[in-house]
Amino acid sequence: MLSKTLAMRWLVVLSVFIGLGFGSSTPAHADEFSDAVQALNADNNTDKAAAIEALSATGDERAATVLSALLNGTLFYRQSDGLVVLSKESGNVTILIDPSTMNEVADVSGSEAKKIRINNKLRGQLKGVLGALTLLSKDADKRQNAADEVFKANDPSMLPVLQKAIARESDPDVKGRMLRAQAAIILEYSEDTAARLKAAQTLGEFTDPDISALLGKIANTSTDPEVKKLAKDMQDSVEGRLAAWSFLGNLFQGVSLGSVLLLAAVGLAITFGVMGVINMAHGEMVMLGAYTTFMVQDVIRTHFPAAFDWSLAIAVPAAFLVTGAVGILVERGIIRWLYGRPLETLLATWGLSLMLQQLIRTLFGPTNQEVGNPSWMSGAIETSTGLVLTYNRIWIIVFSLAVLGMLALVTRKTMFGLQMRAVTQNRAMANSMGIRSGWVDALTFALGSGIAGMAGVALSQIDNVSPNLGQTYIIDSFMVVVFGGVGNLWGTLVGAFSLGIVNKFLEPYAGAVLGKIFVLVGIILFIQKRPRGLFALKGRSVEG
Amino acid sequence: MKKTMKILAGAGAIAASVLTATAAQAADTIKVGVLHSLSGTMAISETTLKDTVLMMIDEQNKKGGLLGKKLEAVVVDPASNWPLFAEKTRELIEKNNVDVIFGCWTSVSRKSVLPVIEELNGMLFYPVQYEGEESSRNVFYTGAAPNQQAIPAVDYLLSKDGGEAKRIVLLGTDYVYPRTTNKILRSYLHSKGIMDADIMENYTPFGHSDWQTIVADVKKFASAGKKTAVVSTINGDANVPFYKELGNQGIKAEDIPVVAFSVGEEELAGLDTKPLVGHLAAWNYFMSVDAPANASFIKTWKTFIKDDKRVTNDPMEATYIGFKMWTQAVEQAGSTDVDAVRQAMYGQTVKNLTGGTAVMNTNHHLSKPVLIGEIQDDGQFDIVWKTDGEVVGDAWSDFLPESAKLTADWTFPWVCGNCEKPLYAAQ
Amino acid sequence: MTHQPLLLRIVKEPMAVSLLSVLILAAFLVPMLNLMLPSDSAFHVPSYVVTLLGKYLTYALLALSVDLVWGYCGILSLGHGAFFALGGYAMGMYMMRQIGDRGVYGNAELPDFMVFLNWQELPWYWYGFDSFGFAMLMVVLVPGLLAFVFGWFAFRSRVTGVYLSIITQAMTYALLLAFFRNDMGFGGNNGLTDFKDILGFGLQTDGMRATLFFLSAMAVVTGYLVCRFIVDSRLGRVIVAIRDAESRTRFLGYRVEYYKLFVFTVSAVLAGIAGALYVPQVGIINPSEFSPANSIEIVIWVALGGRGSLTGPIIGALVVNYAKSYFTGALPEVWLFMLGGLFIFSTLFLPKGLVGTKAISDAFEEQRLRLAKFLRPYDYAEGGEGR
Amino acid sequence: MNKPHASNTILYLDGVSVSFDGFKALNDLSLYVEEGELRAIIGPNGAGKTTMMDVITGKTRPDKGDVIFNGGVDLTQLDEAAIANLGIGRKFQKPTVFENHTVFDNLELALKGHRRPQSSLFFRLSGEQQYRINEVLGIIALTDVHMMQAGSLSHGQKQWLEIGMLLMQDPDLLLVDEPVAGMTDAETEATAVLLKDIAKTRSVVVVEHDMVFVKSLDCRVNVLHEGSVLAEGSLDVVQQNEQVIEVYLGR
Repeated sequence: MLSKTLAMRWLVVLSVFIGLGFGSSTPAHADEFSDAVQALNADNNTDKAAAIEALSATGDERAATVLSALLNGTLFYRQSDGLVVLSKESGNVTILIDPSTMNEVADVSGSEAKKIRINNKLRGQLKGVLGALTLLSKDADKRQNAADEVFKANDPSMLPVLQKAIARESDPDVKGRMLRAQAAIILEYSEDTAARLKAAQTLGEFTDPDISALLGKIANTSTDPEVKKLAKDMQDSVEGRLAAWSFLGNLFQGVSLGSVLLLAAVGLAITFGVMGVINMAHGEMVMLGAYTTFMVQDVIRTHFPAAFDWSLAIAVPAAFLVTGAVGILVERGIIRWLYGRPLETLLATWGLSLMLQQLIRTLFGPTNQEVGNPSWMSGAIETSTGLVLTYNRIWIIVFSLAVLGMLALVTRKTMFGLQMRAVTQNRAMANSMGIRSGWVDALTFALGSGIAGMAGVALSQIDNVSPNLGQTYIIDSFMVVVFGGVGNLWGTLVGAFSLGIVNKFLEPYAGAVLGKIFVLVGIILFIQKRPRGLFALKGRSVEG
Repeated sequence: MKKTMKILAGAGAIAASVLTATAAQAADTIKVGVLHSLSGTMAISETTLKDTVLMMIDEQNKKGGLLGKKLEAVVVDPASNWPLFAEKTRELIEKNNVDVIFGCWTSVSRKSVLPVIEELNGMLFYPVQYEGEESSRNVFYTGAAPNQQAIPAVDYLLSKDGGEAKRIVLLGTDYVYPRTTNKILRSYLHSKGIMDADIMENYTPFGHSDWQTIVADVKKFASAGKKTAVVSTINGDANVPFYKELGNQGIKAEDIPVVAFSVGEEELAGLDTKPLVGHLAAWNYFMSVDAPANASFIKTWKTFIKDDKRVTNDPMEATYIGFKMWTQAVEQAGSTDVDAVRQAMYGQTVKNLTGGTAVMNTNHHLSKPVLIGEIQDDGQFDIVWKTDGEVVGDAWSDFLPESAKLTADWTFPWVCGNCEKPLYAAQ
Repeated sequence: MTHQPLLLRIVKEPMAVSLLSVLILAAFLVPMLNLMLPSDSAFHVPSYVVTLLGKYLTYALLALSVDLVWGYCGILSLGHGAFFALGGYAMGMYMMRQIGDRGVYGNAELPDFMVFLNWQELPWYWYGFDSFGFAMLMVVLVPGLLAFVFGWFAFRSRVTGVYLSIITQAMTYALLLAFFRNDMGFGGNNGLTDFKDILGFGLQTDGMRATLFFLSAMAVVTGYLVCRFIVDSRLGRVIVAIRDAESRTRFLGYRVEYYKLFVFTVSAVLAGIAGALYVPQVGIINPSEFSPANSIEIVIWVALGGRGSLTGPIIGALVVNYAKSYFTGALPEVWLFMLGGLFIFSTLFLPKGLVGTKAISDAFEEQRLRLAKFLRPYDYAEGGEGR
Repeated sequence: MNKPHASNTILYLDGVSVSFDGFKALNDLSLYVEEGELRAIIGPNGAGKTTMMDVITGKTRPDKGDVIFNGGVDLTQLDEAAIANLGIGRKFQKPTVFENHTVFDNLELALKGHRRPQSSLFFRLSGEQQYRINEVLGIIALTDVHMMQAGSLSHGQKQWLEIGMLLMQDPDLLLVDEPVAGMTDAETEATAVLLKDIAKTRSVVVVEHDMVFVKSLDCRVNVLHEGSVLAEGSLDVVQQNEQVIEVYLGR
């Protein structure tokens, strides 16, 4: 069985050479090609696997198109006669194309065509085959991808075509990846000790967890003592460098968690920290922000699908306005009757949070709503070192700092900020100076709520958007605000990031649950040391 | 003194209202209790099942009801609060006099209901896949037992089609269902020649959101040169960040397939599934199954819920089967009396929505087919594997030494949910 | 005037008299109506109502314990659910041991959840729970000790106000996470359940239910008397002084931390007892009892009933929980609107809680004066004010 | 001013400094009060008067310096309760009484001894103690309102109640912060008489703004400025002091 597959692979390689050597395919290939394509519509996976091999063996350059369509789920067959077709989305219309002629098949409607199903095994096979087929592609990106796929497949039959590709490669980056793939194959499958040692050396240069694993495997299983030893040494050196990267990764995760905590807490730092309202409905404001995002995306999806990438840019101010308006209503309707009775606000806002949850549940249903990531927030900066910086996390870190910065500007540099501080410090004095403290209260509460809503936009990108969203964050938010010191924005910032980072560095050692327990116990002990939080104001006693 | 008396009287009046409310109302309808959380953390999953029951009742009433009477739903909200489940069960049976209850999702809610339903001799239909290790005289389990979900899924992973996995990672949320399931699976894997060195087991808390470390560990575990697969019993909300992390770290389904037992159409509805294509789930039902019964069920559901985007899932089918069986058993027994209906339940058959027939066994578990699906980019599953026939649900796993010796059979001569020998020796 | 016997002082308060007499009456009457009357009698109290009321009463005791620290000493604990749950777990552990070999696996040594998780032997902290006496000791000792240690650190460091509230919340949250872990050996998320009996008496018998109800009612009465004794003593006046002007109290030479520690510990013990009575009546104890939301809810019962009075929290707990039971059954889809609305309404319009509401308190005040004149006419002839 | 030996004083502050976030509230403050002395402290706002009180009563720990009571007890090592029980009573600037307690109960709580929770749980007032409370009620002229809630007293009555509570404590040293703020002239006069009377049996330190009142006390005066003592002597003497006139009286 193995030899048969190998033989097939050789055929592929051979045919690629032929293809390259003789330019474009000849008509003689056409029938063979369309037969092979037609065979893909087999009843079972074993036959499909054979058909894939056969199709790639034709060496036809259209094979890559068909096979990648199969991989991406855009290869269909016509129900009436089983004709295999490619499908292309063009606006809202699906166009079906005959792969042999690349002409549109006019008489097929979308619903009549059925997708050709594949499973994981076929997917793996397809990727390997496509890797070999595209190693010599004109597109450098494709070649790079192919080199990575070949490295992952680590299949000795690909060595010749790989070597050929290396010889032709001009792009140093792509070449490096090809060399890596080559070294991996040699190290694992070659019989030549010298070549293997050299390969191990080459691999030792990379800082990549996959390579570390490969070296580790060789170090454990190789019968050649020299290779074994070098592989072990090289693995140690790779691991050493990886440790530094993993530290960076941990740090990033910690900062990222910190930014989430900061976002969740910063609105509370206003409503609770500045105004003294024990705002249990804060989490629901975050939730309202997330649902606003959902609504915005829903409208955009149905009416302006092209503008989807802008959805968050619209959702941020929209969420601010919606939750800010809710904030004003809540302040004018409930909170304003409760100043001077801070503990009572706990009761009223708890009731409010129950009602808001139920309201959302009644309006939108209890299930998760789908909020999509715009393209600029999908994916990640992936380095081969195993350090992955996802774009959504990076943007959330940036966003959280921007929100805090903006808030600091508003409170420090604007007239409203001045009035806000005046009212919270001495209401009677502020009143006598002509500040309408009622409106300042309402706007302050609206500001805190609006910021919570903006946080909701960001959190909708990483969490489930459901009526329970707010409950997930409320406790952590209070922890952060209190840990940092009530009424101190700087404290909230430092508190959020230090809790995030400590949590992430504890986790690998203690596990997720114990890590969190340690953080909580840490907060309890820390408060013993500094009973007024991280950044408490010191001063003489006024009433003693 | 007069006012004191008034207050005493007031207190008495409240007590009296509690009392009178319990007085039985005239039984001109057949009452069906619906015990699913409509608020709190579990509302996200359970509300759908409440609506399913209401839909089934609606359908039944359109057909003229049952035994010439209309069905009446009594919906209560146990609010994801486990002791409240027990209280509400008692309320449904003692105060509302319901004839049957459809309800519960989590194991802990069922465990909470169990003593009450047994004491009052009620009847509960439990529609969710669970860890097994239970057979109550008063509960019918219409979801999958481990041998109807977990074991076939592992069989698939070990098969040629599934990629012939040689190393298995068992990831789960730290509660009883994953713990038990994994215990069973470990023992099963041993029997298949996969030893402890090739099994990794890891537990995380509910709602765990940072999977970097664990996914990296899986990756490392997988790079030992043997084909590796992940069996996930990760619960609900934690799945989204888990799959995202898998994608981020470049683990594709064809490298390390993940088969999940708690991820269905409803869970995927709030998620962009493009990065998840190819990962697997094992259930007794998928919405994508092409069968006339399924098509009509989906249509009825969408009309009932007035939302064209709503999906159907496995626990809904389990509710459907349970409800159908109950109505058939009531008709056969000619009464809603719990004991009579229970006897009529055994051997009751209902056509599955996916084809084939579900049969209620005397251990109160169903025989059902098992399907394995791959996640598609549209949030649906593509069925890649299916058992030949129906699998009989086991109350007690054959792969746990303590429970292998136990038998559940509620008919003569056993009449027992956890016995080593029959209660009545068969002469 | 402060030296009158406790009972005499209580007798002068119609609100307390009414409440206590209703409780004591119910303690005897409800079990009797449940046990002695045939179930078709109009006055028969169904078992369902007995356990339900019993559950409310344990909540009332819990609310009383929170009121003692919050209403009288100004310590807003957002973690009292933890003491309640610990008491409950101690009771649950005893009942788990009582199951013996009647579990589904018939293992006399280990509880079921340990059997199927392959535990080989009983962890050391389960030792002793076979004994009822030991378990009862733990019911008061574990919450008491936790409160003592926690309070010792927190009060000595002078953590006050919202900082204290948040660290009590952190405490219960940490315990929640810890008890969720299956490795802890407390049954993880499923907690402890499937209880059979206490001291050999079946839990599911009407007799046991009636007994538990009786005990719960009497526990509330006793809890009231204990709290009343404390708040009427000089110590009670000191803790109110601490609530109103903490540093003034310090400068008078009182060690505020000792006083706080005392009430906090007493309160935790009361909460633990409430938990121990709660678990056999609801049949399950699991980590969700530790959830911070539960503790917040207790505070809300107290606020709604009226803090700083001992009748208020009892009434608050009964009213809120009755409303919850009623609404979740009668209006399952919208009951959160009702409950949330009730909280907002009562904060806005009943700032002193139900018992502080003018209409109600006026009625009682009138009674009080009439009663006082009846008892001690000479005091009032002089125009003096009774305490 | 010459520095006496600590053992000869009731209160001995030497070189005491306190700073809050860089602001020097007390700057090398030295102050000595002899046993049985009545002493007035004056000074502009922010001179450090209240901080000085905080340091003496254990509320604030000094960064450096000695604070010694009764010739040998180092107050910097003790907390408020211990210091109060040593025999130092403090009256706050803003009258601080237990508003929800009756006047009687306020005095009873201040009664000397019985500070431990155990004993207070089972405490019963003896006849002697009852007599003492009635006596103090008479001194502070609140006998008629002894069953009223302290919160409903007038401002002046609250000031007197607080002084009464200090008397109940039976301290050796009384620290009195602005006792006549918000009082009528008649009340102020009566207060001066009361304080002078108290000073016959114990040491009293009075912080005050009201010059008429300070004059009526007829005692040694310290002028505090920017956290240290600017001048000491009789009121007449310090009023002549150039520096004092410049920083305080002159403006």
